[in-house]
Amino acid sequence: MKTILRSRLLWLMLPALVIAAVGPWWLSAYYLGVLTMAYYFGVFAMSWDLLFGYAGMVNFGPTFLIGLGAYGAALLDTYAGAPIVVCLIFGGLMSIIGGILLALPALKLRGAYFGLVTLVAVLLLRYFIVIFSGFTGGEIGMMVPDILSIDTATNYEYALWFMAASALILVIISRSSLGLILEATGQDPIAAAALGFNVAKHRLAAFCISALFSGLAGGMMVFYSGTASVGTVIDISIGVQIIIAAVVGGRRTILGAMIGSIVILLADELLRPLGQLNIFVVSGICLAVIIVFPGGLLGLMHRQREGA
Amino acid sequence: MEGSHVMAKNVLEVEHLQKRFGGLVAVKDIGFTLKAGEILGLIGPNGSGKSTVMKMVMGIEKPNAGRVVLDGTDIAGWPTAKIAHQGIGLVFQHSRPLHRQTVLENIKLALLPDSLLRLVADPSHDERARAIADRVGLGGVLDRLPSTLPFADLRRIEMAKALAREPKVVLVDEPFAGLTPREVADFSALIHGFREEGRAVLLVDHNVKSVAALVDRALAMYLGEEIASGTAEEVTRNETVRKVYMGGEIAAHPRPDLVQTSGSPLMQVKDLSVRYGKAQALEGVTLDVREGEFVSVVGLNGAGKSTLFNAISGLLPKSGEVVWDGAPTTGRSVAQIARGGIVQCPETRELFGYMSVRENLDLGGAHLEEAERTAQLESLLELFPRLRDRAKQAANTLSGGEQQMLAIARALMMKPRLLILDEPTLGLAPVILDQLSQALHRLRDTTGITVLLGEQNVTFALPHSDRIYVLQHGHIVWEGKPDAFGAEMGDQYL
Amino acid sequence: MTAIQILIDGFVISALYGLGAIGFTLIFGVTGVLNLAHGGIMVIAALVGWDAANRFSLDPYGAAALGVLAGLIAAYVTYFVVIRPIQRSKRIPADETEIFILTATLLWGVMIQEGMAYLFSDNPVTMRPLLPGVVHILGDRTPVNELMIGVLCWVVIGLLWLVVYRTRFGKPLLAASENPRALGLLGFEMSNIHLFSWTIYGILTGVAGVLLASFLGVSSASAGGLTASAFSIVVLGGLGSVWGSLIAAYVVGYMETITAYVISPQLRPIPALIVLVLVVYLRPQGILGRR
Amino acid sequence: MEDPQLEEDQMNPTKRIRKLTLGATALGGLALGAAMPALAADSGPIKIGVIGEASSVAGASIINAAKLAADDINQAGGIDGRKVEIITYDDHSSASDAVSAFKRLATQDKVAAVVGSYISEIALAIEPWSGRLHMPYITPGAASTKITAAVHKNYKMNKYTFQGWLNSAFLAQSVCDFGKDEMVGPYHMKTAVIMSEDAAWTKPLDETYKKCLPKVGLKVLDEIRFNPDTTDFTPIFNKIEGQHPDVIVTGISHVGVRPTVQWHDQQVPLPMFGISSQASTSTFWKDTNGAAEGVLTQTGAAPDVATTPKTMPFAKAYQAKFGDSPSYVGYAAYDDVNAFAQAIKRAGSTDPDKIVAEMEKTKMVGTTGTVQFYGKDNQYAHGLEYGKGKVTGLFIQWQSGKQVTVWPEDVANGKMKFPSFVKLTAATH
Repeated sequence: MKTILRSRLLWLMLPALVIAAVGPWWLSAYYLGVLTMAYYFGVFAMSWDLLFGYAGMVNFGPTFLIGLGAYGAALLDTYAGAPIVVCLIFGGLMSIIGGILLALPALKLRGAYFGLVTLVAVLLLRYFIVIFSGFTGGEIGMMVPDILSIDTATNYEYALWFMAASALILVIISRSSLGLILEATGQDPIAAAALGFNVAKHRLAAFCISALFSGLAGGMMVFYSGTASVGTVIDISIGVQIIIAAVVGGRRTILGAMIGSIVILLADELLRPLGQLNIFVVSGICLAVIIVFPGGLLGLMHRQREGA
Repeated sequence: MEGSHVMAKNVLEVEHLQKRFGGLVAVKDIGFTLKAGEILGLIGPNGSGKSTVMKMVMGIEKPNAGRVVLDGTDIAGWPTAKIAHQGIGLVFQHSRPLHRQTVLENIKLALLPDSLLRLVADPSHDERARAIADRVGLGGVLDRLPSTLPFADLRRIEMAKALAREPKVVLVDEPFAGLTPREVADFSALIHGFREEGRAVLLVDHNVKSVAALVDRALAMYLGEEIASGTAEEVTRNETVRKVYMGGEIAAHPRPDLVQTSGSPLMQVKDLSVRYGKAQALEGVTLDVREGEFVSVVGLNGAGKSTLFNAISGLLPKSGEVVWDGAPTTGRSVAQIARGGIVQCPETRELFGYMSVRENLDLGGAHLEEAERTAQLESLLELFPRLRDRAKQAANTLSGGEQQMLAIARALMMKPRLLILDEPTLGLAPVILDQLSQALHRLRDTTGITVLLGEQNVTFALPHSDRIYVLQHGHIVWEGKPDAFGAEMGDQYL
Repeated sequence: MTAIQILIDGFVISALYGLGAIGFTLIFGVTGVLNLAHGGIMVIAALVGWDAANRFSLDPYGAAALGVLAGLIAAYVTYFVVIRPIQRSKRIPADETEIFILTATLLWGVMIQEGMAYLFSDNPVTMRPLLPGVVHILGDRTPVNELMIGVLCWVVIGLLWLVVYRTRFGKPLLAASENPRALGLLGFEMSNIHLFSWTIYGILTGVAGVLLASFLGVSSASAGGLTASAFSIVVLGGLGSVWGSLIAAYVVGYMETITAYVISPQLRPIPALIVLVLVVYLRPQGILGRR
Repeated sequence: MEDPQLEEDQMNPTKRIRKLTLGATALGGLALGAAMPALAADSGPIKIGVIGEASSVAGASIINAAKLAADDINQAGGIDGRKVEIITYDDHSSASDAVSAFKRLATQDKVAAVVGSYISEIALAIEPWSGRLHMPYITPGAASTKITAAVHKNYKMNKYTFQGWLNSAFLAQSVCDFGKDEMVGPYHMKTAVIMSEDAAWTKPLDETYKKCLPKVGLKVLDEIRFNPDTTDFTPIFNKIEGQHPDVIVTGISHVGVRPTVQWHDQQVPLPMFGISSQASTSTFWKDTNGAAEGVLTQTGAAPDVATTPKTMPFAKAYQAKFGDSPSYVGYAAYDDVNAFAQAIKRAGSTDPDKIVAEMEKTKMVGTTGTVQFYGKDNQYAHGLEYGKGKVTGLFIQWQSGKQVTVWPEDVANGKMKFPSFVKLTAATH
């Protein structure tokens, strides 16, 4: 039953990836741009889902990890002029180090408390950036000298393949031995420990993986838009959007988080002609989805298949 | 196999184990040893501290003092995962398998090394997992999801997971809870198998009876202390154990004047069944209580008494029917049932610990008229004079006996037509039991109240009762007058 | 001079923080809900009160009353439209209700913020002072309105105390925060108790929103920040503990005020945030939390 | 044309869309906006994109004023007979929303030029995209000098960006000029404290303040920059009072209501003048419940002052259509749309490079003065020219619910008046 779902999803994903890969042939430059952002958000949401859906940790501050990666990359590029790849790796490392510093003491905290610490971490990072505005550009944000490409299609392909690779790796991890153990620790840490699994070690590993992908995606986004700013990679509202995307797409599925991000960002754009009210309407739809279909979009597909 | 018995030295030695939770001493100086190929039963009623001992051995709770020596290494206070590596496994009572993984994958999980780097499981795991599954009787359902399995199979998964780590010592929490007699036999055979493989087994259960056939030795606990140890038979015969479980001498004081065998009963329970997930907790229970009667439901811990009462109070979803005063209570809320006159004084007492005695009582009488409430309060303070002295004290600062009195008094403040008393004796010292007993007696004789009492302690229940039901494994197995109990049920009870 | 200013300013700010956080902690204690749309409800009360004052030329008190009413209605909508459907949903596993309520109230908060921005723009607005003018206290010039707000906060907190501890409606609330199961067995309908606590919550939060608008001003964009500050204070004080929240409000309020006056207004929130992190690490149950 | 599919697509674009929509259901709504056909370049209306902050009063007036400008142009016959069509998006005051709206305007709506945003951070985020997408862009309110510095430094890349409002340095200069005439002159004030929000546009503002205030006779005792999130200004006013200046010089735009109300409620005895953008909007009195009494701000134009013959008709029409009077950004946005329209007309095409070339030649009487842009060799390349006979702006003061123009004297229609708690005395030390 479940293996069918898996393979079906994969079969569905492959042609979707092909269709997406030839996007520049049939999509307007504008939609390529929107999807580029959506793909980066997809990576954010998948990283979040690995933590929440598998390790059972509610991270209210995904933008702490994203922001560290984004600013790490941006600062290195601006002040050391390092090549983009080096900056990205550095950003990913910053994100992991910051993630470890945050997570080590926080791992023993439960539920809302863990969530709160991650939330406060975002606030602190934000103030840190604002206070050192001479260095970081403050609220205004900083412009980076390098960008990935000015060509919309190239940027789009970068984002698409980065997301596809991240999705593949995260899905493999989530279904690997590690994912199995993470799920066990997330579901019942005591029972997992009684089976001999070091819960803290595995949770920390999950946190690092999540941090790595969040940080890389954050860095990529910086080099896509050419700017790193608090409003695009750190604000709590961005974190909220990520969480909502993951839950609406279907928690504990990794791919659901990706689908959720794409659907929500597209909906946001399609409804842009509503002007001011587009976010209101999109939020309302998401609220309805999670109340009526708590399994999310992917859960919905699952249900239909079960029904059939 | 006999040979290994002789040669075996102690695998596990537990000495002077102690655990405090705040001011409460949950475990006081407990010690025992386990040899390879030996089964020890650790028994005690709810709150006796047996589970705490098990958790300390597994490292889930950290002992305040004492040693847990496994093969010469003191592992007391180690983290759980490390203890598991050292060779102790725990079969949890409540199984929480991974819901999206198959049975086979769930077993494979337990075979995985505690390593971050192995993304792909060892291919040999598949074979081993299948072998283990066959052993515990899951061979036919390997590819099914846990949610599609019956309760017993879920427990088999737990068993398989513990086995997969090849533990030297296996701790099994309530091995037979929620199982049918056939399944009990299967599980007994499995546990026997552990012994034959040379593993040391610690069975943790409410009472000797359920594990008597299986254990080599048993250790009985009560209020955190050891009260008896020896063979199952010795423990069963032990005076203190009998006192704890039955309350000592069985004596009945039915009211001969109460002849209310005719007329419609105040409450009828018809074919009541309750399931916890997949576990059958209560099956086809039928009983009735007449106006003014004092009826007891006796049974050991885990027999289903609280489940029965909670179902009557509307706290649990059930099948079957409760007819109250001629009308079924189906569809009524917990509060409606309570206001309708069925008031439960639960086993856990459920006091408002940070509120004063008086506030607790006032909440009980909140639905009464002012004058009525004052009068009721006065009469209850007469009945339980200790509560008058403690009126301003916070409930959680009271002694156990006082808390029980407060719980009863609070329930009585509602002027119930039927008072359901669940295990009022739980964890109380003998002196307090007497006081409580007297209070109940006075209550019975002065108010003519209708009571449904649930008790493990038969001796406590018998003197008050007009009629007795015996509950075992979720079934009513006996019904009759208290004076017949000794003769017909006395020996089978423990 | 500065010391007195810090004393007065800190007192009023802390009282406002406290009032804003009490509702949040109360609703968590009694019904187990962390309402992340909390700030949004304060914003609704403030903006509706402000708008009503202009639209109907009301005096400050009438406008404040309308604002509180709007806060109450918003609280009811939050409960009936967002929270109750999730609590009663059979498709949401019981152990995941919490994350669903968190996500749903987050979304609801975003909707409130956007809806209010649409109706009233995101400009901050201030309610007319309840009492205009200034007084001089030991040489320090303080607006009467500020003192009045500090006093009003404590009057409301006092009223809450009276309702909870001195009336027969209040006791079940306290009891529910300790043991909702027992309350059902004693014949109290939990749905009534929930409704009652959401009523109190709506009034408290509405008053806090209106007073905040009168003192510092409120805009639709304040919603998220107000929620975060209430959440932080409540965790610092101990989830569910009303008195803990009040103490925490004063700790945070004075720490911020002292930082702003003595070090720099730029750094205002930092020390309090660091203390919050430390407390969560070292004493997760908060100042007065039980567990 | 070998590919029949391609041919069909070109002939029947809607059909192609439908087909794609059906074909790509797996990707959800992906296909919905796909491949909007490019409209033939030289027929139909000329589109101008507008990005505004609909939730803020200033940003909303960008959208309104741009629509009004298009109506006026169309009423006068459009651009060589072609109508001007305004396409608007709300950026929710977010740089990323603004950039994606900008991209949408450029690549999907195929506009000829974009007018957008009064926030410097947002204009700075859009600027590189205007270069990358070759899309002429003008900001009607963002004042940071970085915007024009980028044009000056990398003209080839950034030449598509224009600044349609005075930059911070000029704003500061006009504040200093005002201070000399109205504060140092009549009241013999000698000292000032600068109070600015921490944002992109206030950095050059404060720098110029610090240079030009001493020149006009106001010694700067301190410069206080505060976070735009600040809600409680008591400590800031307290600190300023502690330094005993004669006057506070402001640089605020994201905030406005809070400092004003708290200044009033706490009866801070110091007058404030400078830039207080929100005070230029007509709703400011209502937002502050009248606490604005006595507040001074520099602004572009006032509805009852005929800075140019165009000022009052525009303000009247705006008032009639939208119910309140335009903010300074509204005047600028109206002028900017007109400047683009004229440039397009002169260029005779919507080719971006031609538009830019014509924009550089702009000399147009607008609502705030004569609109001209500095050349590429000026450090403020493509910035709005400042000075007498060009654009200077004016000072207004709130008095009893009305904005009274108090400077420059040739257009002033009232005298400065302060609430009784403000002490207008020279320093005693």
